[in-house]
Amino acid sequence: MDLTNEQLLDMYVTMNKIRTFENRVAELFADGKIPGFVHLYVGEEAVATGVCASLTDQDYITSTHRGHGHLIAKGGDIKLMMAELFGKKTGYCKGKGGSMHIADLNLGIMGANGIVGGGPPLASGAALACQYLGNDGVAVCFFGDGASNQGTTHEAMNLATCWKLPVVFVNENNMYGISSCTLNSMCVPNIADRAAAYDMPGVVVDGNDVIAVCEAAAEGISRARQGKGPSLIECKTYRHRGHFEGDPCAYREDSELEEWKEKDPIPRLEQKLMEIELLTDAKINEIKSGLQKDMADAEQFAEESPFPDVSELTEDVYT
Amino acid sequence: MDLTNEQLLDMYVTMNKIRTFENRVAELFADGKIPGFVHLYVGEEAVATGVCASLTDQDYITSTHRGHGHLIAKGGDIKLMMAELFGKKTGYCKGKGGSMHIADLNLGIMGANGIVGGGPPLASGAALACQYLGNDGVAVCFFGDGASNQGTTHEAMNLATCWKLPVVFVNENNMYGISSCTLNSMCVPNIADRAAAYDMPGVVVDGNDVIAVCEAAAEGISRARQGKGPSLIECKTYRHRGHFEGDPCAYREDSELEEWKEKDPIPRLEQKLMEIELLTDAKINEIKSGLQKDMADAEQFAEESPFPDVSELTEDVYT
Amino acid sequence: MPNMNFAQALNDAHKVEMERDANIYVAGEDVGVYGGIFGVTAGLLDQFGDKRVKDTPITESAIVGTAVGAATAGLRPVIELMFVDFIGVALDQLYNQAAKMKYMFGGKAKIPMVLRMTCGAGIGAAAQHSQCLEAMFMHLPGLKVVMPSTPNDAKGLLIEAIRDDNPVVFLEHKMLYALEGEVAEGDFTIPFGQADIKREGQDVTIVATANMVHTALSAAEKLAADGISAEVVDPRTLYPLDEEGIIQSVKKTHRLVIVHEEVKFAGSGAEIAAIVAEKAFDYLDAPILRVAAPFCPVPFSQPLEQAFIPSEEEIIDAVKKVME
Amino acid sequence: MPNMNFAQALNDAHKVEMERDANIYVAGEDVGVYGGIFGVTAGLLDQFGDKRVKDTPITESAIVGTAVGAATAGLRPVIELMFVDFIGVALDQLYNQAAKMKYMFGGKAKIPMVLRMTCGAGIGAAAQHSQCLEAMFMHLPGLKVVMPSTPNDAKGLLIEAIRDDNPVVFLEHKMLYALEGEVAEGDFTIPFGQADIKREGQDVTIVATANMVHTALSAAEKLAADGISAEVVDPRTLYPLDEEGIIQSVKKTHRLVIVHEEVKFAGSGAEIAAIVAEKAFDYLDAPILRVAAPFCPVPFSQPLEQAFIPSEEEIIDAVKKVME
Ligand SMILES: Cc1ncc(C[n+]2csc(CCOP(=O)(O)OP(=O)(O)O)c2C)c(N)n1
Ligand SMILES: Cc1ncc(C[n+]2csc(CCOP(=O)(O)OP(=O)(O)O)c2C)c(N)n1
Ligand SMILES: [Mg+2]
Ligand SMILES: [Mg+2]
Repeated sequence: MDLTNEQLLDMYVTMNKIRTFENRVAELFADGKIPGFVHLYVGEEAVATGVCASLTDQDYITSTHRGHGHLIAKGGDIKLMMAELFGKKTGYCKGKGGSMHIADLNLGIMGANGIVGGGPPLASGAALACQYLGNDGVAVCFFGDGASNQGTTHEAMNLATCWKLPVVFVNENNMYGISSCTLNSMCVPNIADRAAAYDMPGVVVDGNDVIAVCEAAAEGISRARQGKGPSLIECKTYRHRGHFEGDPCAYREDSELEEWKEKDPIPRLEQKLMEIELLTDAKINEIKSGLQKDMADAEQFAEESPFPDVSELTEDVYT
Repeated sequence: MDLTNEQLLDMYVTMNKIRTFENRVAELFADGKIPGFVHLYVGEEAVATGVCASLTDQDYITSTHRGHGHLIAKGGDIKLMMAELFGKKTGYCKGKGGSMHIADLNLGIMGANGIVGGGPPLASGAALACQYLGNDGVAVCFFGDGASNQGTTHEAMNLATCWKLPVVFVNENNMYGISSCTLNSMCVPNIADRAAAYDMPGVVVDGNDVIAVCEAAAEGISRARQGKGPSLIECKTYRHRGHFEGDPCAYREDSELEEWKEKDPIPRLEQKLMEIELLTDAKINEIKSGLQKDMADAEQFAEESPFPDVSELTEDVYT
Repeated sequence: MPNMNFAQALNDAHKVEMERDANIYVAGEDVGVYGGIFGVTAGLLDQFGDKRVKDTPITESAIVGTAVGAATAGLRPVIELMFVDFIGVALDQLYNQAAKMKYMFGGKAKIPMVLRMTCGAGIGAAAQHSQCLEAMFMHLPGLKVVMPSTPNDAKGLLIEAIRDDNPVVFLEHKMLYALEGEVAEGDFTIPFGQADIKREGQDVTIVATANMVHTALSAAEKLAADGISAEVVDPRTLYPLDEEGIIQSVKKTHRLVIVHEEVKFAGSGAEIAAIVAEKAFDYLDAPILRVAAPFCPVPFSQPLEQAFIPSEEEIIDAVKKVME
Repeated sequence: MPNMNFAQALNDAHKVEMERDANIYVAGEDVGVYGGIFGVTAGLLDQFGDKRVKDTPITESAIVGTAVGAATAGLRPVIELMFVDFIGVALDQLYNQAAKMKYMFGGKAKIPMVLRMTCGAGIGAAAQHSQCLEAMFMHLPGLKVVMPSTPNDAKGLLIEAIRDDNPVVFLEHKMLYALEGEVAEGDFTIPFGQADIKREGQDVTIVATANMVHTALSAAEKLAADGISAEVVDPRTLYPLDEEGIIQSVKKTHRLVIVHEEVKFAGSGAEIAAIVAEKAFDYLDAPILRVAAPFCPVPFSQPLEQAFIPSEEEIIDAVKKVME
């Protein structure tokens, strides 16, 4: 797969955008500006970025509790996201959803999801709609290593193969489901090995190498678009932060985290792009300060927006 | 595996006992003596018989909606079964359960089950109790091809491998879940192929060859007893009758049924035992007329037993 | 108006709607070749083909969840889940996803889907195939809950359900499938939230649902012979519930007996009683009584099952008690 | 009596019981190394080892179903399912298996298991992590349903639950975990089905559960200042429900306000209202009012979430209304 310079730069920007957003959210959470449960994507940016690079607004994704990265990579507006995290009326969900329920159906984002394993059946459903309507769309289901043990995931994959649905299941194997290490929660070394149970292709990629992710995803997505059915891509990655903000992480070794920080997807792409002179120090600074500015704007927008009015409490339950 | 003459004869008798019971139940259902849903095991007798040959009363089984064969093979009393099917007070469940809910915990029979996929988690639980109590027991989970697509089955298998539980998952692949053919409900040729998704052994056996079933099951059971964890055995078989009594079977070809009747497990064993002169025509007659007599006794017992009293309606909900 | 049974009326509703709107698909276990375990989807596969009439593997979470996803992405699924008892393996996709998505997304989703399920005792199907669980669905904001009692209501309410842009739980009592009645031809709807007075009366209001409407009607006949005039009100939809209709009837009769086949404790009748005890308290001349199933699973044995199901006699007794 | 918070009291109950009975095991997601998301199982892994304290994969049907099987085969599982909202992926194993097995088997099974779940709004956890669903469990014969409001009740009721030979659903409101109070030392139990009068009063009965007990108590304080004497009754267990205790209180005060955080429609309060409207109708001097959450999912945004949760003012208003 030959990625253009523009594509490579786009991915670099997207990964940084996610990182910048997440780091700022961590601070805002610590400052008490953002309530509830917040699950950050720091360290896993290459997955959403590499996958969404091959998707259009016609395509669907289902996300998870750890959804900010997916949303940003699929084109989500960080202003509306930040306002939602603050619980403001101007947020993506008018403040009703919060971090775990942000959606943008115009962009095909079928929502973050607070239920582990909630997304796979929804993704198969979106794929069914694409197939039924014959509109060339595909659906991508992001799900965690923990979610792969849920019955719903099994059911959705089986149904997707039976109906040859245009869906790609993208597993984000960050080795943990809260404190539960994959070594204790499953006996197979690779989640991709489970694809064989449905007779769909299953591949393992380095989830911290955005180019590798992008190539594997492009193949799965084009396969789906051509009507050849679903596939499973397992991206091996790691989360740098706790499961949610506030997690003391007593269940894992610092050294493990350090090892994975060495494999941080952002410096890796950065180095590669500097080698081929797509990036320079100046360009990097420009990108990063641009993102900082966007982030500050988003934060200001969120900060200055009003909370929803109590009269809105029971609106939006039914059409 | 060397089966003794006694074991071979026992299996022959058990299969005939199941067949006789089921055929009589079909008649009684047609006569309106037995109400509700009745799912018969005719044609599949070799599976329950071959598996249960290696189990003791300390071992557990979980059964399905198609449970009569499992119950008889595990030592269930046909008098109490028949009385239950009639809804009589003397039945296994005092008439409260009926065909889909017969249990005998003294024999380790954890119940037929009206929920497809309801059994696998229960079997893992029974196996956990055996492991925890260190009592050398194992659990066997019978489940259908249809049930293998349920999320609960996936979850139970995964948990069983994680905890190395002494459980054997015995799939009865009779090619249909009501009208739904495995060709449409899954894309893998063998359900046993799914064992790899949990890193447990998975084998396919001819489910109409009781000796083959017995050998495969003995291996899985002994593996479980030795603390080596779960395994999956897929038994390819076929049901001669409809999904439930009253099913017109419009979804399958008569010729398919005829082909499978050629592979009927009972004549197959009968012939083998006649060849090695374990069975003679006289012996066969003796066995069959004995079973007919037992069946008549069971029926008479059921017929003559009283219905439960209405005062018992709300008893047995809580201890 | 042609005569047809409840199952045929439902079948007809499917056809009317599927002919009208190409984005409606039907899915579920055995809905295609088999035509549905109770025959409701018979003939649909032949008429509409397997793109629109989809047999599924046994995998209820995926069936429901796929419908939710498909509905969100532009289709209008009509799902048969067979027995309502099976909702336990698929509830999350219904109540945490379908019911809440619109709200969680700040109003931006539309999830037009119907989940049809059969409920109720009476055929010896025992504890896992005979439940009534309408109270559970009523309590879940985001869902609408429909429970018809006649062939005509079944058809008009199902068409309304299919056209509704919200997830609708459609409960069909299995003892009603063979019930015959006149059914309006072609395209017609019955609006949600309008109770139907199945029998007018002056002395006591009997609110009854599904199969119990008929038991209540025959009890009312017998009561009439004793000089008691009972009004039988069928809510038809439990959410939205026609509070006003029920309250109006109670304001007229001053007495209320509620009948349902669900277990009494925390059942749908509790909500109706609570509403009346709040909003029509001053009009009540007697305690509110509920006639409903006792607190146990549904037994298999026929004499027990018959004792489990609320009877005409129990209704008559309750009415006589509130008339004292 | 030592002072401890609600979470510590629950932790203590686990320890007391696990020391007493070697057949008790604890399982759930993150109950081991993590000590439970809300800290309830902290230290158990160290004390009892991984045979008895089992971290599980994310696989709720298997967690619950395994417990049912293990309980039937002689163990006494105490399961933490984290958020009650997750019951949708595991309900079948609870309601069709655990709750019904004894009955379906003609009384021959014993399923001693406890299913602990956290419920309730207040921490911005939004629609899928903040529900109260007690009415759903109350309606399912075979289950017992416990909902404590104080650290001492939590401990005594959890020990009772663990010793009970039936499946028990144990609901812990997440806003209570940090609540401090005196807790009896060592081994003690609180019997199920005994409501506790948390405050005596003469003019009106307020039945409240879980966190709402405390809101009701502070409302009662304010009402006292206005000369209204409110009795606050905490049922503590919703099944078995202390009907007699509630009725006695209503017979004394002649007025009833029911408070719960669940959605009002078809919530637990409906059953309490219906019971009183039947059995204490003649003692009632005013309509029965319910103060409960409105009919919507739990919103994320803090002002909305606070508006969702029933407040002291709403209780005061309701009481004043029934006092008119
Ligand atoms: C059905 C359900 N069970 C449990 C939880 C609690 N929970 C939230 S996130 C999480 C871990 C998920 O692990 P994984 O799928 O690997 O995703 P990750 O957090 O690693 O991105 C758990 C157990 C939940 N939200 N839903
Ligand atoms: C959860 C659930 N879904 C659907 C059903 C209805 N049902 C009963 S048996 C059956 C087919 C089961 O197929 P399989 O597992 O292959 O077993 P078989 O009947 O072939 O023995 C179905 C769909 C059910 N009882 N439970
Ligand atoms: Mg993970
Ligand atoms: Mg089958």
